[in-house]
Amino acid sequence: MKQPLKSPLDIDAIRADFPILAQEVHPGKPLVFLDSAASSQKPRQVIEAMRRYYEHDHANVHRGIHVLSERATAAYEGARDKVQAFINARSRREVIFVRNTTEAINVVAATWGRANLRAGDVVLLSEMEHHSNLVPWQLLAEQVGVRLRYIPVTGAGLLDLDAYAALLRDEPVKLVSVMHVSNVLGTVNPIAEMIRQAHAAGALFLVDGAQSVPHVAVDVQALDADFLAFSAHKMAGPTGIGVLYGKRELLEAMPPYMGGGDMIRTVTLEGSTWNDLPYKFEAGTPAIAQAVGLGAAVDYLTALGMENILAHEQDVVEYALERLSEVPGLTLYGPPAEQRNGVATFTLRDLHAHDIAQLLDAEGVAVRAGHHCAMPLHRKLGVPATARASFYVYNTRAEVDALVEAIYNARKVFGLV
Amino acid sequence: MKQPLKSPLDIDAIRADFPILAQEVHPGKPLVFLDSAASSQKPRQVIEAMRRYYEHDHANVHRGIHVLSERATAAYEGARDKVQAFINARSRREVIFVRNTTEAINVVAATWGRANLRAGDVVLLSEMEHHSNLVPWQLLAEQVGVRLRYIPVTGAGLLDLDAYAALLRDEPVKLVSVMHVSNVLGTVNPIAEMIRQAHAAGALFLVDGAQSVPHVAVDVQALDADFLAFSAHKMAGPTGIGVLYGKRELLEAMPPYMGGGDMIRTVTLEGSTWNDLPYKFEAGTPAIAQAVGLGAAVDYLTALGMENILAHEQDVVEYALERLSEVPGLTLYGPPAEQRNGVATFTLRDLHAHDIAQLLDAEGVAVRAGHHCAMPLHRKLGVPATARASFYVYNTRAEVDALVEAIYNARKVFGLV
Amino acid sequence: MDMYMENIIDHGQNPRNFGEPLQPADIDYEDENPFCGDHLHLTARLDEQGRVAEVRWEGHGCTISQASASMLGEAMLGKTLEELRHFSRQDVLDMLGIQLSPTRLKCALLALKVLKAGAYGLTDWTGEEDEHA
Amino acid sequence: MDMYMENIIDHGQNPRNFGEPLQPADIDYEDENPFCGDHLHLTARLDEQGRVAEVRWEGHGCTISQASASMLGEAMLGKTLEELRHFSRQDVLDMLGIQLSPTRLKCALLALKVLKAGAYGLTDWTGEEDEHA
Ligand SMILES: Cc1ncc(COP(=O)(O)O)c(C=O)c1O
Ligand SMILES: Cc1ncc(COP(=O)(O)O)c(C=O)c1O
Repeated sequence: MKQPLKSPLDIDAIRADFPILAQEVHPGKPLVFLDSAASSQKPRQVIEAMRRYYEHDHANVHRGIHVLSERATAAYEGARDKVQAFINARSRREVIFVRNTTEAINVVAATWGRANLRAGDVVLLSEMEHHSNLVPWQLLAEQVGVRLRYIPVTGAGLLDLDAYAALLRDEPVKLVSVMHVSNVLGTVNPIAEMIRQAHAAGALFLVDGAQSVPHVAVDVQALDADFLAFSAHKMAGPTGIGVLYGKRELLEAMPPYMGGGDMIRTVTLEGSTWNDLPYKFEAGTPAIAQAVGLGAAVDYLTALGMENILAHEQDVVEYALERLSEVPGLTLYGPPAEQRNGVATFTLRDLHAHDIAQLLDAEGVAVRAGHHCAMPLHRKLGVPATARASFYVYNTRAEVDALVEAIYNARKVFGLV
Repeated sequence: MKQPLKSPLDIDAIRADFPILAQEVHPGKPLVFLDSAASSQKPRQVIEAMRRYYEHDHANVHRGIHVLSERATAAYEGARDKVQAFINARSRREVIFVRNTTEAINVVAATWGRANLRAGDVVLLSEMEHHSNLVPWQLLAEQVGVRLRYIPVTGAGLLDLDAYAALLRDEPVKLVSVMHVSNVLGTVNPIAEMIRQAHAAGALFLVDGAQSVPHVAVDVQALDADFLAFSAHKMAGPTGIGVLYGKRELLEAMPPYMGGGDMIRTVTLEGSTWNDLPYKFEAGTPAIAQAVGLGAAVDYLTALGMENILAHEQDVVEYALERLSEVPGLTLYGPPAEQRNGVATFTLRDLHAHDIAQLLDAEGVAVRAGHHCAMPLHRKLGVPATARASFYVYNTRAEVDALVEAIYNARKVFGLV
Repeated sequence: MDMYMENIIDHGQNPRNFGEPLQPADIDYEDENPFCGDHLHLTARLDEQGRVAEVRWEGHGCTISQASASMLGEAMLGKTLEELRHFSRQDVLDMLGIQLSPTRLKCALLALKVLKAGAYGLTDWTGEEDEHA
Repeated sequence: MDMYMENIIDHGQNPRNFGEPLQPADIDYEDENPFCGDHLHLTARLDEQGRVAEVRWEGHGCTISQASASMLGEAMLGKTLEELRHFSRQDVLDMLGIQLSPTRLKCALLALKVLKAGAYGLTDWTGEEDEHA
């Protein structure tokens, strides 16, 4: 068994920042929360920032002249600056607030897609994608006749890069839209290299960063990503807000998504003109308090240091893979620890994943079970459902031990001893 | 001067529920917040409900088996039940959570509209509409060739109902989309009667309830509304969530809006099928905490009683109209108090509305100035911008006095004495 | 853990009337729980008195959904169509004999939902209305 | 209230060089502030030495935006195109002589934005980047 990394993070202090962690979910069963890939918990710094906003500064943004509206606007736009710095966007105008990763991808499909893609054009996805990066393109395929191609997943849980190169070579691909980190396999895809190849082939690249932005430093300029989508609720931030990053030239040339207040420049009964970026894509009253919360989450993660977060998580995940692989009858999915991040997904003999999750819950251990919004990947894996333990900066090796113990208990209930 | 109504509401106690109100925005200038039509303030009951949710119950909804996910799902879906009861929808499946009124209208335009409207079909709007109920239809007109017609606004600030009848008669109207209450004029449109006429003419009716649902009891079954759109942030709830109500048969027949997690039934690489209502229209991780906040806001308003809220606001607005009409050089827009709700919009000689708002702010009085997202209406009124004082249940006659005093002061600064 | 009582695990691991769908069948319907992916295909044949003579179902899902299908399938035998239509959510819960959270209730009720749809037309069954997804 | 100092009100109420656009003009651009609807149309003619000989602007907006246009218009007279391009946001704020919140800054800078676009091409001016809407 490996020794814990010497992490500069004080995990006990970090855990104390997350009020939800200190509870028993059943009598005598303290919460062991291993479901952060679905949605992370929030530190009090984030919860407090939103409370403070509502108690001191709230008003509608942008059009108000009074003090509260000035403060609300500064808070909302200040959050945009923080996100810009966090992902190293060139301009704050490239940061568009949306509801979640799903909306970010839908915006690109519906606006860039409809404006730039014609029947027969190819959009390249992968077999490991989340439904949120499949269905928007399927809708577009139906509406526009775009053809979807899929980068295969190898038996080792990696993208087949030879097939990727061939797909880029064989057909005129207009856009590649692929996840940075898999929410099921944990696979860290070599996104920088893939972007380079896509650009060389004349294709744009959308990075689904839902599972990477919370865990590793993502630099859109270094990656040269054309679009990046992510959700605040998976990165210690609130529900109800996410980000679409896009290169300015691309966003400028795209038609708007929704119509309404704030996104217009002028409106007459005969027609309208659009506001500048990012407002062109932010119709109606935005999620102001949630932007404030996201800004606070960015501050929180930045203060911890993304490298430190990653190092700590890697340690816990490695330990989890090690311990889980000892459990008789347990099958682990995905690549080895070096090529993965954040999650450990498994099945136990022919037990249904829901039964596993239910029995773990009885021991206070929260994992997710099901298809994790990746039905096609599960079809490929040959199982309808898997159980997934996922980790964030507040998780510990001791919690991995609790997980493993609970799994042994589940085996017993089902007579697998 | 009229005497205050004997209101069953204890406004001092209500004000104490809103932490933001107890502050000085400039030294010696207590906040007089008269900008609730843009976005209302939130009682601590709402702020606390969200804090409690994050500190005790948060996890992603719907697919989780562990206790936190069960609790989060119950909280999220419980909020849907509350909204269902609040607007008296027949089924909880008719309540779809969106970001705001703007998104609700865009969803109808993009899904119902694209599925049911053909080039040449008529959508009937009005000249007093908010941009959020204009631009989505203009986008649709461009994409589909739908023709937009506008119910004129009379000099008295009312919809021209004779013209409405004629428009319904002369052309085959497929949909009427009109605001219940005007955010500029305060006009309460006779929406029940208008819906009856639209249905008789074979048209569906979308009610923009952004300014009515926060202030008056809206019963979708009594109105027989086909669609209703509103925002939580204007009704004591959080930013980042709103509601689209639609009749079940209509929603069932509509194609989905966005693609992604939660809205699907099955996904394969070849195509997908859709989940049941309301989930078909809720792609991706929803605004869970915000739904909880909206539920708490509904509880709060219900406990006060919508009739009581309306009665109190009517009293304050009537008083405001009375006092404002005494100010020399002040022009009031909109119908008499009996036909209006919630707002008092005005200009002062040829002073620009922004200057008025700025000078009022210096006295602690927060009003909004501009076109209030209703440029076409302002063109009709013949002014580029107006100043608007808007009222909610926490406002008082004393605050009206402060407003009027601040207006006299503004007159002085500009030498209008 | 109460949810996994012996009889539930037994029905889950040894489902009764499990196998290839009957063809032809008087009742034939399949559906899934969209949130978890559990799938159920239920078929049944009636005898000349209009009573269920044979039941056959297949599907995949958690122990709760499989055990419910197994138990409900057994209970269907000998019943008339009219009697099948009167099966209630409480009947299913009574067969299982356990308490269920709203999410797991969906698992337990999938079999009933499929039965109702097959025997009645789903839209007439409003039992789903009062639960949360 | 400091924002409404006498000279600002004076320029706002008696705007200099206000009127019908010059035609033809060497500089001719119009724009608005999308959030508040303030509108400005600025035209100017250069003399043979390439210096601004005549300025004419019209528009509507708050006192701040009108006073800024009036003051900036005065300051333009006699300047070369190159000098116009060097006008900065600080120059405008100095002319006004007041502190402004981010929202009102937009009002003050509309005239400068229009001038830059007319004299230079808007996209080359990144001064807008560092302020909030
Ligand atoms: C009548 C009306 N409709 C629509 C809206 C748009 O609401 P939101 O900005 O919350 O989408 C508003 C609010 O500004 C409004 O007053
Ligand atoms: C890889 C990936 N993409 C997209 C999503 C969708 O995120 P959201 O539900 O926040 O839109 C998720 C989260 O479930 C994810 O893991």
